[in-house]
Amino acid sequence: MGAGGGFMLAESIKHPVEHLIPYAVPPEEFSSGIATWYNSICGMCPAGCGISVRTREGRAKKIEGNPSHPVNQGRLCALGQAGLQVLYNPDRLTAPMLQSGERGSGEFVQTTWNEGLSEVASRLSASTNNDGIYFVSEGVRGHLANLFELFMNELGSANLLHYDFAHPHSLYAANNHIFGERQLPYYDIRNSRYLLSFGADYLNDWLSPVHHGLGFGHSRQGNGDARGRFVQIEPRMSISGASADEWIPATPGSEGILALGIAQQILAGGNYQGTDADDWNAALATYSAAYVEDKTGVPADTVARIASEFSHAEPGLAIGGGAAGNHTNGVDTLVAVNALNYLVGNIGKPGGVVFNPDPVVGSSTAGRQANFAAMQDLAENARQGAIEVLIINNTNPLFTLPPGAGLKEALASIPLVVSLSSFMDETTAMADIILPSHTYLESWGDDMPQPGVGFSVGAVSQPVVSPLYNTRATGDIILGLAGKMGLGEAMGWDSMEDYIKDSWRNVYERGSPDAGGFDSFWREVLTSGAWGENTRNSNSVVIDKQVIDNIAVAEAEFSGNPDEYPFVLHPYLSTTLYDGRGANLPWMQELPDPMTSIVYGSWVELNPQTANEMGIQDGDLLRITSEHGSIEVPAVTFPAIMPDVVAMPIGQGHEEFGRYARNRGSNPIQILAPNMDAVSGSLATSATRVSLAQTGRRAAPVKTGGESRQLGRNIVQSTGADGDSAGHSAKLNSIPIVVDPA
Amino acid sequence: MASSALGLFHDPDSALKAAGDLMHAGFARPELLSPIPVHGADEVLGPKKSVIKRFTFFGGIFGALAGFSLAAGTAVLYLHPTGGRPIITIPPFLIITYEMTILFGILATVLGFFISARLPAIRERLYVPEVAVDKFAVTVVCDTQDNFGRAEAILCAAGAEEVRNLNEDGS
Amino acid sequence: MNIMERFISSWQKYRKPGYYEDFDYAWTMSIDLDRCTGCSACVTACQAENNIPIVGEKELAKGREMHWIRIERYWEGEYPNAKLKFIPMLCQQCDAAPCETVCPVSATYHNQDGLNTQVYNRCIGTRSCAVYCPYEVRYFNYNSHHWDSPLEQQLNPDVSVREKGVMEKCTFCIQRVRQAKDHAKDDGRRRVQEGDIQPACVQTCPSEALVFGDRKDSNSKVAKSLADPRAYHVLDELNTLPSVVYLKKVDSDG
Amino acid sequence: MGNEERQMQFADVNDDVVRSLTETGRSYYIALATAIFVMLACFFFPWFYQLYYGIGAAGMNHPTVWGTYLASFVFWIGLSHSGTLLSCVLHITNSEWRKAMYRSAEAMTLFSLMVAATMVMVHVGRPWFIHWALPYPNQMELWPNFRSPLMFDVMAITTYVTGSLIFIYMGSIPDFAAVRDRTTGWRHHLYVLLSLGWRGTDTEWHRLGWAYTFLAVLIIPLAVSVHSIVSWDFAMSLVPGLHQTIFAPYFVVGAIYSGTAGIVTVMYVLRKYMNFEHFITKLHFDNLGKLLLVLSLIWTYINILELFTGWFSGTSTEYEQLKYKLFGFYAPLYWEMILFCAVAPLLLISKKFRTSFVPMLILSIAINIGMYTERFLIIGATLSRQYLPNAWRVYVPSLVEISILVGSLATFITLFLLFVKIFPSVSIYEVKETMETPKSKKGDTEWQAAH
Repeated sequence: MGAGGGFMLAESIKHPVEHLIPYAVPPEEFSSGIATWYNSICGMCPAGCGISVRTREGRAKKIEGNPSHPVNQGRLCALGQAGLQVLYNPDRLTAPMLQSGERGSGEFVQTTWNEGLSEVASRLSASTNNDGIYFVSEGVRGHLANLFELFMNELGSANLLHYDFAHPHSLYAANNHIFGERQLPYYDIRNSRYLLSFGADYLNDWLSPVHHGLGFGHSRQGNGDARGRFVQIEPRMSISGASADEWIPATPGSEGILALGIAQQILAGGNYQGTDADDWNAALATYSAAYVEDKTGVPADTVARIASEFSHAEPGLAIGGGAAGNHTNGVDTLVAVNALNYLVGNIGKPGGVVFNPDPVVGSSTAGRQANFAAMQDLAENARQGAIEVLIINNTNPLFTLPPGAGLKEALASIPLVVSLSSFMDETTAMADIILPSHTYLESWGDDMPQPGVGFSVGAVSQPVVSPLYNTRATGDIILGLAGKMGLGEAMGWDSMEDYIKDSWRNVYERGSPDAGGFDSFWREVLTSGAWGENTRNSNSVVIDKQVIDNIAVAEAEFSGNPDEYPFVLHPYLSTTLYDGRGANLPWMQELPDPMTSIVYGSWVELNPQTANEMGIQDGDLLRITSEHGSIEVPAVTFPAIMPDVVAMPIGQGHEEFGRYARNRGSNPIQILAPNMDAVSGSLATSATRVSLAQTGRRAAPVKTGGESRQLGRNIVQSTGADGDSAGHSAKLNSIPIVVDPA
Repeated sequence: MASSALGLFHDPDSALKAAGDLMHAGFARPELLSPIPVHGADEVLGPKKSVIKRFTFFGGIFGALAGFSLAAGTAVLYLHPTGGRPIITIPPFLIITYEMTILFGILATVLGFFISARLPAIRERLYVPEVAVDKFAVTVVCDTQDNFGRAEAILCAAGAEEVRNLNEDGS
Repeated sequence: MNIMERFISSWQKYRKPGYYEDFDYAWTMSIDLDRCTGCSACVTACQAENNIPIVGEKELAKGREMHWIRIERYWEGEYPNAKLKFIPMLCQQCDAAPCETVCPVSATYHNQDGLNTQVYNRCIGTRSCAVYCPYEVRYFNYNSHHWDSPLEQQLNPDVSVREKGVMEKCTFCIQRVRQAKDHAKDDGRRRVQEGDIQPACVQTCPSEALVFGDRKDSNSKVAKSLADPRAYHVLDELNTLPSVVYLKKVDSDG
Repeated sequence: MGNEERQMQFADVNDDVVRSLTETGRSYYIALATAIFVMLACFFFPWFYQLYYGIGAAGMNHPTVWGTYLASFVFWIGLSHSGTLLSCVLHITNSEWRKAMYRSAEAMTLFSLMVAATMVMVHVGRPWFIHWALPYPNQMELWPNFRSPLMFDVMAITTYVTGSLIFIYMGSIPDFAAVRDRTTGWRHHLYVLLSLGWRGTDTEWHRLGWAYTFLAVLIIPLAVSVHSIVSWDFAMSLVPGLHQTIFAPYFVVGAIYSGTAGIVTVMYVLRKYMNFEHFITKLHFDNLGKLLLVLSLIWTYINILELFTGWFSGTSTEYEQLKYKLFGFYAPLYWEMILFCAVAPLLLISKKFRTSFVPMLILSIAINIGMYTERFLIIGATLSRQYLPNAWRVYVPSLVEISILVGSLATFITLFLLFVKIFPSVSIYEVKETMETPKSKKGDTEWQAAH
């Protein structure tokens, strides 16, 4: 007991407080104990939400949505909140480094910026063929994109690529094809009364989830007595599917056929009165309800009912994306979905599809977006020795490209690989020179969100804390290289801050000059965190007869023989880790997946019936094999997935990327077939068939949730349109449910 | 100082007889020392009134008051509203009252025992170790040598195995 | 006599069931299940605001999650009619809180705002409050948690970091409540107004499912939510008088 | 009470008891050293680790925040119940057979209470602040919350420890006096202090008799209240499976049940290893066996009631709780408990079984294993199945917990081993009372005839 007492004494004595204030001489912009808020832009996904960062004593404490930003209106998703852990991540790269061992050995020596930049500059200058210089960046917008253009122009290379795994290439292509719009339109979920979503997980990862969440909430319960209805069509229930009023499983890849079937029913029901009705009728003749039922597995009367409800809802809105757009017929599918919008006449109307104006800030990067075909070309060029220098900015193609692209092997043929990443990710580990960039919370930048909200919006991102390490903002690194190479003429800015500020003079000059001049305008933009202009895109839509005549959705093609590989693999972007970039954030690793409550791992979802037939229990370690490889993942039964589909979240399975991400779970991209959408050249991520086999081992994923049934306890209560709560004046569905006998 | 006569007996009945005889002979109340409680001592040496029950009773009453005051008083000293209950919550406080009643009842009983049995003994008292084993002793205070002789005679007559002359300090 | 009267008046005061005086405010959160999408933004917002530790995979496998607000999910039906319903679960700040009565050291009690507070410094870790809580929203520090440097630079200085052996739970962001009350006082206002306070979870909720306010203010959104025919309390039958009101999900298909 | 060859004499009692105190064999030292080693290695070492690491060293998790520590606490409190309580009941009902065994039974009470108190220290998250649960004036001007069932516990157990200690001490004063005269050295000084100058006068015996009876009368309701209050720690919660009116009597019966079984075990060991064959006989085992049988039947009855009311309620919470207990993860433990505590004790119907020492020992140990399981299930199987199914989670004790459980047993044994060398473990004077009182050598006493 004596020892115990002594121990307790030691326990109860607190360590002295070492630092009350982290700096002896505090910078002038903060006073101790008072929070300072900085408005900036979220850099966690391409949605471009505005953020307000709360700082205390020079440290970032909390990220909240910027209420003045029209995209997120003060709200923010989980990943955006976790941006703080990007900034304060213990695994950040802290200084420029040079490869000291074999490439990929992970041996680096620290160097100075001067040396690092000089080395890269000299190698760039020494390149024999200008087109041998490749720059692959994450998808950036605004003036950073301009700077990249400028830099590559000066170098005389056309090989500037923006590569994001989740970039909706097929959606761009489809919109371009049917509407002739190079920008994505604004989908006005807020004012729609009937949302028909073909595979688009609009509340989770599709385009601008926070904005969609706002629209969803408003459409549900913010519209007086009218309650919007949401229908989700997808082979595996996503978060959006769980939130929808109706979830309709359709055979993977058949979403477009279903869309055309609905379109056909709208026409057949006489609900489309346009002058081109006859063209449509002719084009869609084959998509009878029976044909659609056969191809999609959705009952004919459901197709008819949806068509009726959708065409009577004013306004109804159809969106498509996600897995539906990631088949070999992705563009056709999304064209078909857009046709539905056209047929119910919601184009350009509130609650419908609203076209966006061209970006005011920065330039369009539409032509620079690297799809799978482009990345394959890059690998091919590398193999042929056509690439002398590859600069990679904060994107991780080695993780997000299927091995079939051959990029990893191809890197061996590139003499110099430079990475500008903030983290040691898989791609950066293969670099020869690492020039680590600031995180977005330490950098200057600007952005015009895409898709926008129907009018011009821009925002400036500013550093909210002083840089933690010996890193530099991406723009400053590029300017530094330009300086070393003597490109000062064209790129004469001292810093990214100068460049941004300088460029925003053009924005200032668009409006009527106000009394305070540019400085007051600039301060205003920085303070509010957002800039807007009532520029709208009023293009009218006339769909070419040729487009209508050719409207058709081919059946999706899959890699693998159905007998040998009976399941379609449905990879989806993880709610918590997005495309894997969240995997090094402990908050995100610990955030339970909303559908399964799993943390810290990956899993494969399969229908309980299927699992039963195959004798698979929850937690059994399965071997998933495709024609292109195999991975081992624990099984999780999932009540809302088609029996012949297995789903897996993307995001885990990192080999590098810091302590929280490394060697955790599996990456389904590793077994994807290199199938492409025929039109857009984007990777058809959902076009791989797989087989499942028991390994005989168990590896139950860590879950935070227990029993997932209510057992009649009425914890989540609901009220229905009929039944016991009929007397309530609850905001019920305003859509008359009429089953059209046609 | 007064000396005492102590007779050692083999059995309780003889000892009791000796004690009774001594009383009859006009001696001060003899004391009976025994290894076990002797039944019938009251009848011979006169009934004893125990004050312990009063200690127990008043100890209990005090404990009850103290218990309720402790619970209610401390609740009022620092107000901590909990669970929507009133500050002075009767049923739980009654449990505290109950426990404190018993606690103080027990402590008062012990106190009563010590006081009424004149324990613990501060001075050495008349004692022979045999009474803790199997002997029964009767002691009586004798003022004079003469009285001692009388007492010795009575003790022997009752069947004492041995009679000793002891001083109060044990010698 | 005077003493007697004083005694009787205090006796009556302290014998008053409920609370001995009215609350200044009655903070209430309403959660519209028809809006909630299960996106979990509230969970991370809370983690960032309230210095909720990073527990680690090993501890999570033992079932020691710490998120003060969690998304519970319940499946209904089977394929193809399966439905998944989400319900955010956080401390209900019950007015008749079972957890408060059981704490032997008064480490949890009701404050003048009607909030169920947890005094970390006073907690001795009997964990009985967690047993008595029917909503399972009290979280125990099974060990002292560690932030890999420099993650600790993010910690909110307005909220303490809890050591091992201490119970913790949702506070309705009491630090924000305090700050709002101080600001109201500084500005010469008598009361905090609607919209002055938003707990981190409410602030970030993308679908505006979470609404926070004072139900004593009859014009507040939460007061209106309470009057909504869809309003209900989870485990109402236990009569814990929660301050979190849920609005029923509308199940338009029956 | 006699051995067959020779009639026991008063002096033999003194001799035997003094020998049990002073003559110590090697086996005793080996046993003591082993017990102390196990106590240090299995109790204190893991406990210190737990103090360093936090309660996370145990296997408890989010809904199941209570675990084996609290189960052990209830178990030890329960084990304490037969000693003093049974002794008191038998004292005021004048049961002769109590006298040879009550001292060690009371010691069992005292030591199991001590071990129970250490289990509280092990259980709480910050034991270095445990004194905050005691009502004492302090600078913070903060007092404990007397509305809490846990505070009832603090008060009840404090009273109970005090009462039991006083009760065992009061009963031992004459025996301290007896051994005082026969010992030397430090022991003598100790017993001089402890015996308070007891002489065995008629007044002293009279006062002791009264005081002892009052104490017995006070301690019976106290003991009942203690285990009722322990049950309220659970029953005052809203947890389905715990929030039950039957809990207080259930716990009291269970406590007496396991305590009585504990006495049987201790009796066996004392009889066998302390050479108390003269004092602890078949009669004791027979009587304790009958008591055990009755208790096991009441216990079984309450268990059936619990199942029946749970099933009859038909609510999901109760029903799932029941299903989980009977067929869930812990079902093997449940059926083990039924086998040990409800089925096996039916053997006690046979007198032959009751008077056989080794079978009684085995049964008594089995009953206590079953009763420990009961306490574990009350906590583990209910807390892991509460109102919100999404928060359900299974709890499995960690190695640290199991080690501390074993170590607490060793602590108990250590205390008991020290006790038998310091306290006369059989009541000398009360055993003598049960023996034939020496008769007058003269035959019928003339004196009595004269009066």
